[in-house]
Amino acid sequence: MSSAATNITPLNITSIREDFPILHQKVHGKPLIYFDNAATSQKPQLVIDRINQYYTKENSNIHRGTYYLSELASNAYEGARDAIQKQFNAEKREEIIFVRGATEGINLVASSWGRKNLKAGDDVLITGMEHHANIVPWQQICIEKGAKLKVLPVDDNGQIHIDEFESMISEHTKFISVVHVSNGIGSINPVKEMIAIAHKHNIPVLVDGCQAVPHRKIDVQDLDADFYTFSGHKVFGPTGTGILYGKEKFLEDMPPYQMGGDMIKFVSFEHTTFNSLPYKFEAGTPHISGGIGLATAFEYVDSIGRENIEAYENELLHYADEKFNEVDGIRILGNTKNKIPVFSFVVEGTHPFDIGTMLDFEGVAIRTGNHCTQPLMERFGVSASCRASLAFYNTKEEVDNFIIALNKVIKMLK
Amino acid sequence: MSSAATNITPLNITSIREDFPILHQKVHGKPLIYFDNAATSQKPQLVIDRINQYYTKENSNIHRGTYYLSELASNAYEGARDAIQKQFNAEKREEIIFVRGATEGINLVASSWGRKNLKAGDDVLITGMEHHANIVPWQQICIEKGAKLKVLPVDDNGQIHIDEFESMISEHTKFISVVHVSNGIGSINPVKEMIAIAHKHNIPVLVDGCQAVPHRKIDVQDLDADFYTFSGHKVFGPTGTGILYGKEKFLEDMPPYQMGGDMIKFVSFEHTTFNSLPYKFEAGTPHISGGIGLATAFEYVDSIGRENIEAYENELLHYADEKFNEVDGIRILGNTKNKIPVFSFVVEGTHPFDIGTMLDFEGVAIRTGNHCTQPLMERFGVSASCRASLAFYNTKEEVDNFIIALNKVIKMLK
Amino acid sequence: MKIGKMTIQETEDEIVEEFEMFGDWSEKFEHIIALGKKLPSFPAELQLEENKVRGCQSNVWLTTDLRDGKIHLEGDSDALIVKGLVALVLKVYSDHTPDEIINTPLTFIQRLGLSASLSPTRSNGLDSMIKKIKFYALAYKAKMNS
Amino acid sequence: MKIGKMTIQETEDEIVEEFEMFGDWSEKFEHIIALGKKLPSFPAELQLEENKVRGCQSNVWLTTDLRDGKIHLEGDSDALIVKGLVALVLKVYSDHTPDEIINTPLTFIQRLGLSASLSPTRSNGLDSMIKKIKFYALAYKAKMNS
Ligand SMILES: Cc1ncc(COP(=O)(O)O)c(C=O)c1O
Ligand SMILES: Cc1ncc(COP(=O)(O)O)c(C=O)c1O
Repeated sequence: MSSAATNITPLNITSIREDFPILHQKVHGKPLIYFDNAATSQKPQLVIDRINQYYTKENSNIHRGTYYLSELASNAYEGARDAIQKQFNAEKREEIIFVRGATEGINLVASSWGRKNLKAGDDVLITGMEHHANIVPWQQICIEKGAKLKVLPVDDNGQIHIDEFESMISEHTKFISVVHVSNGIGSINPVKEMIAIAHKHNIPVLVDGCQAVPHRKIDVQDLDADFYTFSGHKVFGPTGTGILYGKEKFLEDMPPYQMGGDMIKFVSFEHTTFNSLPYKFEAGTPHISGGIGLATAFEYVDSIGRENIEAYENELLHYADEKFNEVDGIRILGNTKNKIPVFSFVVEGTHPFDIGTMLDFEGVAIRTGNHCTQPLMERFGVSASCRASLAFYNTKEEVDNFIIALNKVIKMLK
Repeated sequence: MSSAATNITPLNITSIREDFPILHQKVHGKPLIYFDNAATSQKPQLVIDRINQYYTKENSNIHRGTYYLSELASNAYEGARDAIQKQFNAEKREEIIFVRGATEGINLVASSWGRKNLKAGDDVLITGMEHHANIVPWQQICIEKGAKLKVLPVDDNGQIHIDEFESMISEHTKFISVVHVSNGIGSINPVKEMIAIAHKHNIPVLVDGCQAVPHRKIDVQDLDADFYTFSGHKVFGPTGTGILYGKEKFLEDMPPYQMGGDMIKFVSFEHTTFNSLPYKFEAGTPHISGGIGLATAFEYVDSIGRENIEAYENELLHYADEKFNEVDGIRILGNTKNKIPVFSFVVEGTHPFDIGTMLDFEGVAIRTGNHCTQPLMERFGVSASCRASLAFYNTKEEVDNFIIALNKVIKMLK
Repeated sequence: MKIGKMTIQETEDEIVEEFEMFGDWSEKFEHIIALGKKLPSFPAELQLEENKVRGCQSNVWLTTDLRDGKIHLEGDSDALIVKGLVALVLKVYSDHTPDEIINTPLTFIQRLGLSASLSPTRSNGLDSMIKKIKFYALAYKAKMNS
Repeated sequence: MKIGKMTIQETEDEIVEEFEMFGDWSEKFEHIIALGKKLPSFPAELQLEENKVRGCQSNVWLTTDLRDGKIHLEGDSDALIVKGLVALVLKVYSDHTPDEIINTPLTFIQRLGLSASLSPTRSNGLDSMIKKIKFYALAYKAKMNS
């Protein structure tokens, strides 16, 4: 996940912003400053057009159709799978499972792998900065199986430590599930090193890549992740989409998750033979337009260039970091160099809800609350924070205007 | 589900067809005849526009946002829930759960209700005309729990018999799951009577309404269904959408299905408190544009008028029925008066795949195969059939042209 | 200002009128914040779980008691804007009979012109607080009638 | 027609040329159907589960054996169009060495101009049949080399 210093083309942000129709609106009379990208990203016209084209020219149920439209739709949907396989450098197309989002991806693994493999006395290891979606499925399957959920601590800077990680692994550890990049504070975790250590002990690892995929090119074979999941809506794709990557050997060994059409080879009332991968895990009519639109989102990102995006976002990160730190009474949660442009903060003597509510009237969209990471917030001694999360279509000018608005709001609250 | 003889306005099909952009294309040089509506329906421009508007003007993550866009999106999504509650006359909005489709709806109930309530020696009762999605989830949970799957027979006309149904109920029967309208042969089942009988024995009933909802207005309170589910893509809505209706008392009593954001009230690593209905069953970021688009689809259907659609479809049914029966060597599976315009047929001496493949070159889209109802096909002694399924945007002229094409193809194959 | 106890409806109208004087959103919020600051905070011994109305974004505390057939309300919040709105809710609803509270829905928040930002989906605890007041009103009414 | 055994590539080219003579889709299908009708059906005793290549839409049967270092193929299908295509696959691949089969991908189906209607996603068993032939070719090759 390091940027190649060479071949970086500076982004033409003005032209990029033209690709996102939603950005050009006024909110309460002020130009919209959309800083809630970690919650969901905006969609480029290319993706919107692709969805439109699907419904206008190609819509039909996929697989097993004997007619032209079904052929179009099937090829587009399965072509999207191929494109995503390539995007993530998965070894096989069978390893790419379409899901509703990361939440479903994790639930699928916790339920299907967990119910088959976990037993009393086992441990599942997660970190202290997980999203609820990577806590509760494991917690519940552990309760069901009598296993234990172990939590790798987060330090005051918002980092985990690899030596501490290694020391927490024991012969009881059966599965490890970690977030690649924290949605709460933006820290990038050393998942490649963690996976290498886990594999020394033969423990499979799932990586929750929700906040990594919008900011970095991911190579699942390079990471050697056993499972990798993310949500499409956070990476400029349609709502209701996501991917679970899983190594074939694990997916082959897991029982199906949901049952229904497409994941079945042969049914009688007594017995069912399940279909092969990836269909075994894709029961029912899928979100066809969504899968196709998700591949288009990656096409769009590639057209801008992953390295270019990373370079620009780093510039934005450092610029914003400086500006944020100048705000009177601000405390930024997490303080690591290796992060994405996500700023979680509290301001002395104010409540995040008040700040968020009033910033709205300045056209600013940020998130306030616990960001579905209650334990992480508690770790930092707060019950809620303000979170500004930036994407490559955001600008330094927006950062400046945000800071002006924030200072105005703080002044009113004091 | 009877048509009100009064107040029927004849449909202006030419103008209705204008609402569906996909219908105006040529396939292999011939005007498209889309007769695969039971697999998936086409989308009116209104729905496509609504999705477009969402992504262009409103997109943001819902619930808990403190800003304008999130407010727009939340109101649109929750407003869609309200509209769907009204559409189905559910008592409470909490009883409307957004799912990916009927397959997920049934899996949710089989997994969440079934895992909690079924035990060795219990029976689950289904019919012989179920879609795989309403067989396999029950079959698998029965295997897990040591319960038995019982199957109500289908007669030669493709009907089930209410007396036989009643006689199959015993003190072992714990759950009944039945299809409202068969996707394989179009028969409409007497679910209201069945539910009344089941309730005499205190047995909850799930109705798979996939093929009913596109053709009839459904009143869940009138049916007294305990669960009712359908897929949005079959009722002119977006892909990846569906609804599970459940009576509050059942939903309250069931454990959550997937775990993650939005379905949680409070999380620590030791313990989680779940959110109230409907959110308890909606983990993770939902398919926001889909839910909104689905409500728009119902708006569109209402604008044409349910009674008008039903009257026109019945006319189409009788017209087509006559024409189909004139085809030499044809055998139509199922022969009940009370049906939707779905024709499942085989032609003596030909294979359905051959017919489907060649009809494509005449611009005709039909489905061939087992329609995810292998046991039903077996019941009729075939492994596959051709299925032509019509919607209110289809015309008598299309039926005529279909029959010409079919006769041409049959002649070539003989 | 009118002398004597106003009806719920009258208090609401008065508040809305007051807010109409303000120019932009920041003046309105400044007023709400000022109201929040003026409202005495709950003493620590009353900040109990049982008095808490948990919101997703902020918390509200509420106590009720019956004085001479009227419901007396006290409230607080950890968020200042919410606290200001709590002050207004108390001004409108406190010291009215259960029947008055049951029969008069609150409309002033919607009418302030800040509605979107203070709607129930923000889950700041305010909506739940109002539901809770109604619930207590019903309970007190039942008790008085029994 | 050329005298003597043609290469896989040559047979494919010949088939494609032949089909180019036909005007519209129905003439092409008429030819495929005729080929299907001409192909002898599998005797009942060979219609075994082990010889079956199950498709979702139609089934294909396939047997292979090695004759003088060449793979001899027999095939059948319950769908007539598929059967006609099976006949063409046999014509192209049968009685070639494992190496020839392994090294020459089939292209003629795509080139017939009916591609969309006969693509792998139709799951008529044809695609699986071709995969199976390649698989046998690899197995025979391994056996011959051992
Ligand atoms: C009767 C019936 N039940 C269930 C399903 C499954 O629906 P989906 O694939 O949209 O989940 C279908 C769709 O084919 C159906 O027709
Ligand atoms: C790190 C992380 N994991 C999981 C999720 C859950 O994603 P979704 O709600 O799209 O399923 C999120 C989204 O907030 C996230 O940021």
